[in-house]
Amino acid sequence: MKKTVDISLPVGPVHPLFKEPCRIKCETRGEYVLSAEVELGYVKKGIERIMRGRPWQEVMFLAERVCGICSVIHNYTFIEAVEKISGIIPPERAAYLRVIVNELDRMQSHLLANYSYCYTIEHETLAMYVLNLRETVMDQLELITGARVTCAYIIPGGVRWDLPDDRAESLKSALDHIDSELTRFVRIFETGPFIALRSKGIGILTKEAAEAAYAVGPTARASGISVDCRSDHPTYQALGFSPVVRHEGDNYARIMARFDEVFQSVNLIRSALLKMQPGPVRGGGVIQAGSIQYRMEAPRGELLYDLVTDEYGRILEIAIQTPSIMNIQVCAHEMLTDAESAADITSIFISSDPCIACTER
Amino acid sequence: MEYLYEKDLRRMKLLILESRRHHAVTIEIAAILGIKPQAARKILIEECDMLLLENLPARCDAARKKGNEIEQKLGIHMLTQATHLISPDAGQKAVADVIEKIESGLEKEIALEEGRTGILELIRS
Amino acid sequence: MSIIQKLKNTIRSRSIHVCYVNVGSCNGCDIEILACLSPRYDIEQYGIYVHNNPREADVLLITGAFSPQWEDKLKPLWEKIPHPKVAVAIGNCPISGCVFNRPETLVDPPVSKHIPIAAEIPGCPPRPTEIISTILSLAPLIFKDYEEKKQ
Amino acid sequence: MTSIIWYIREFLRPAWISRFLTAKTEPLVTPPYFRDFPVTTENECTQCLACMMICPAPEAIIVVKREGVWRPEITKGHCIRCGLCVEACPEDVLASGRILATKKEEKLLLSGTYHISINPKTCMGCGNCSVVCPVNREIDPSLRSSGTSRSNEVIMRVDTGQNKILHEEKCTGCKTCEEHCPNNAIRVARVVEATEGGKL
Repeated sequence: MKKTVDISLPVGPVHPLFKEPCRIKCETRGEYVLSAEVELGYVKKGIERIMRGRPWQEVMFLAERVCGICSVIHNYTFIEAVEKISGIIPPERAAYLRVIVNELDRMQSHLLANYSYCYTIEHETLAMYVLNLRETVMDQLELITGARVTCAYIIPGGVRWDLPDDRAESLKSALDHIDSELTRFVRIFETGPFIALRSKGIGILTKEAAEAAYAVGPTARASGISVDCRSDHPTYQALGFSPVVRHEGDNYARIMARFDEVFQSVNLIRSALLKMQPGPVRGGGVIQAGSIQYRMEAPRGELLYDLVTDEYGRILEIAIQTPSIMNIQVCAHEMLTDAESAADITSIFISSDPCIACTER
Repeated sequence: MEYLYEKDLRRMKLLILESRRHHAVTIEIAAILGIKPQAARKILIEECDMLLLENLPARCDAARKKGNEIEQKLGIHMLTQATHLISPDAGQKAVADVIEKIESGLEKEIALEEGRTGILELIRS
Repeated sequence: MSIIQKLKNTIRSRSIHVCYVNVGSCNGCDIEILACLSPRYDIEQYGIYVHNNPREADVLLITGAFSPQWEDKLKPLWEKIPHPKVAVAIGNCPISGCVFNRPETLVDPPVSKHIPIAAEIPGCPPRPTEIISTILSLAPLIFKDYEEKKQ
Repeated sequence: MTSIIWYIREFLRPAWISRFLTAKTEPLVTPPYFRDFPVTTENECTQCLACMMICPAPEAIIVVKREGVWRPEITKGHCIRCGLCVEACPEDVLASGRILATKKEEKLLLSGTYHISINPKTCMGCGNCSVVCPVNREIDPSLRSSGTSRSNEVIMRVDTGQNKILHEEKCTGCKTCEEHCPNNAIRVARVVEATEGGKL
């Protein structure tokens, strides 16, 4: 009898389908994946080390550059954490503006993740549709904040500037456009037979494994765990938020959960625009000493900032726990194990929306 | 197994463990095993891959509250589920041993201490 | 100049293969390069193809400050690109290290210490329009009359 | 057959051929509201160093004297285009995108106070910070040539092997000292408050 040779299959660090460098080492028998290991360290910048001893104006920008894709939420979480320490309450209009910018950022991040997935399973048409729709969101983000990616819109005590009515109107019409277009794309995704072949029943993550590895965000919500830090946030509670949960736990569920969350974000922005009353957007206030652990929901899941400040508002100690850490770990150690084909390695990996820059900081 | 482009990852793993939350977890695991934090760090660097090390605080958060009193005192779920230092079967066996010793009349503290030594042997072997 | 050279110049200016490598960026520049692919900016209408295989590329786009893992990897990657080749630094990180270039950092900018950089696009991150216009203006200049320059 | 002829005729139209060969998306434009690198306006710089104080990127902005006038200079490749310097400048010397117009309209203000702290364990009294401090050099011009100061009016001065803070309130928060300290012993805390509508 011919002996089956076990092959160790490395993918990366530079791979056509990855936006970022990382190295997946898969132990395979034929096409069947026995186990996988991810090697990191390609984008380790030591952000937490740099942040120590710096005032908020510098740490705010460093926090934003933990991850370029979900930059707004890092800014948002850091600022709300230091605000909680010093007891600063932002004006109501500023709170709603923060939600609007954050949800726009979530939309572009989810659309980018779904673009990557569609591109990975070689459905390039849908991928380009989704990527072009993302540009509409980016335009709105630029219109409100003045920059496409690293917006630096949220500062302690409020936001940088107001959203005048003409820009709000343009935002509303863009939301209508996104709503109608995305409904079409989601129908393409749902009914595509080849998409179903590459997505349904592949890369299954069970609820138990997700709980043990502390999976978060759309990855966990697609496996039937209803966790979303937004339901604890007062502004989101005022907007009537409830998380999107699916139960299949495969690639398809994760992508659909993200599409559903984009629709949810559209509705959240609409209701925030309705509820917003004219008023000030900056309340002032200085950062004081204290320590806090603050959690918020990033596009990829729960984001934790654990920080200590001194009496002049400098950051003494900081630890950032980003959602990608948990999601990539559960992806590499649970989903990739027992993948039927080597071609599914990349699609499973991309479906968990990995962000290596977040993971390593 | 030998890989091409393979590098010594120990320095990078140490950089991961330097972080504030990782430092707290290392001390906690050291306390569970009854050894110095430096020794615990060495065990973690040798046994875990980079991704597991990054995810250590979150996994420990999930595992910390699990299990009954004996399991919590031994930190079995921290060692099996969170860090994969010992296999789940070996962990259950260690717990069963300790419970047996307590039932056979040994004092609880001493039994726990013996269990801890047994687990450390298991990890080091 | 021979007629073949002229033909080569014309073809080269309409067919630029691009490979990008992230040597420790925050992803911000990477997604701006990705946005260039979208039908809005449509980088392919100018004949620029993103390949991500260094052996097929003419232009290497570098994002990110230089992280320690790349010390032994970037140079071989650069050597794998066939001539004529050119490297473009995208964003502040490969130029100066951006906000990461502080005491206690792990990165080692600028990237020009390790491989020759032909052009720099400042910005954190640069807009897709800036990236496209730089590649478009740079590539024909570099690749023009390559064979004659070599002699 | 007729359809083939129709197709050939359709594709031989000059308009179709020219569109086929020159298909391009709309020209690439940068919108006017984009926060680009700050540019200087007509207004006169008073060398308050507020821009250097707020700037989060190392070596991105520096206020220098050129041909007898102080001007802020932006270094491309270091500037991250955050626009905070435009907001912080009290004299509206800098402009970027529509930040300056918004700032005037909504009366946005970033104002700060500064605190210098020196770690006595790591400070070795080299005096780099006292020499490079722009305010020190303004107060005591002899620093430029001799490198030592006798004046009691300076912000800080090396005294008996340790750097001593004399006048913390004169600090403008430019953090030049931080960048030049070989041991990272000196830290400038900038307590910045963001306000709106001109009230503090």
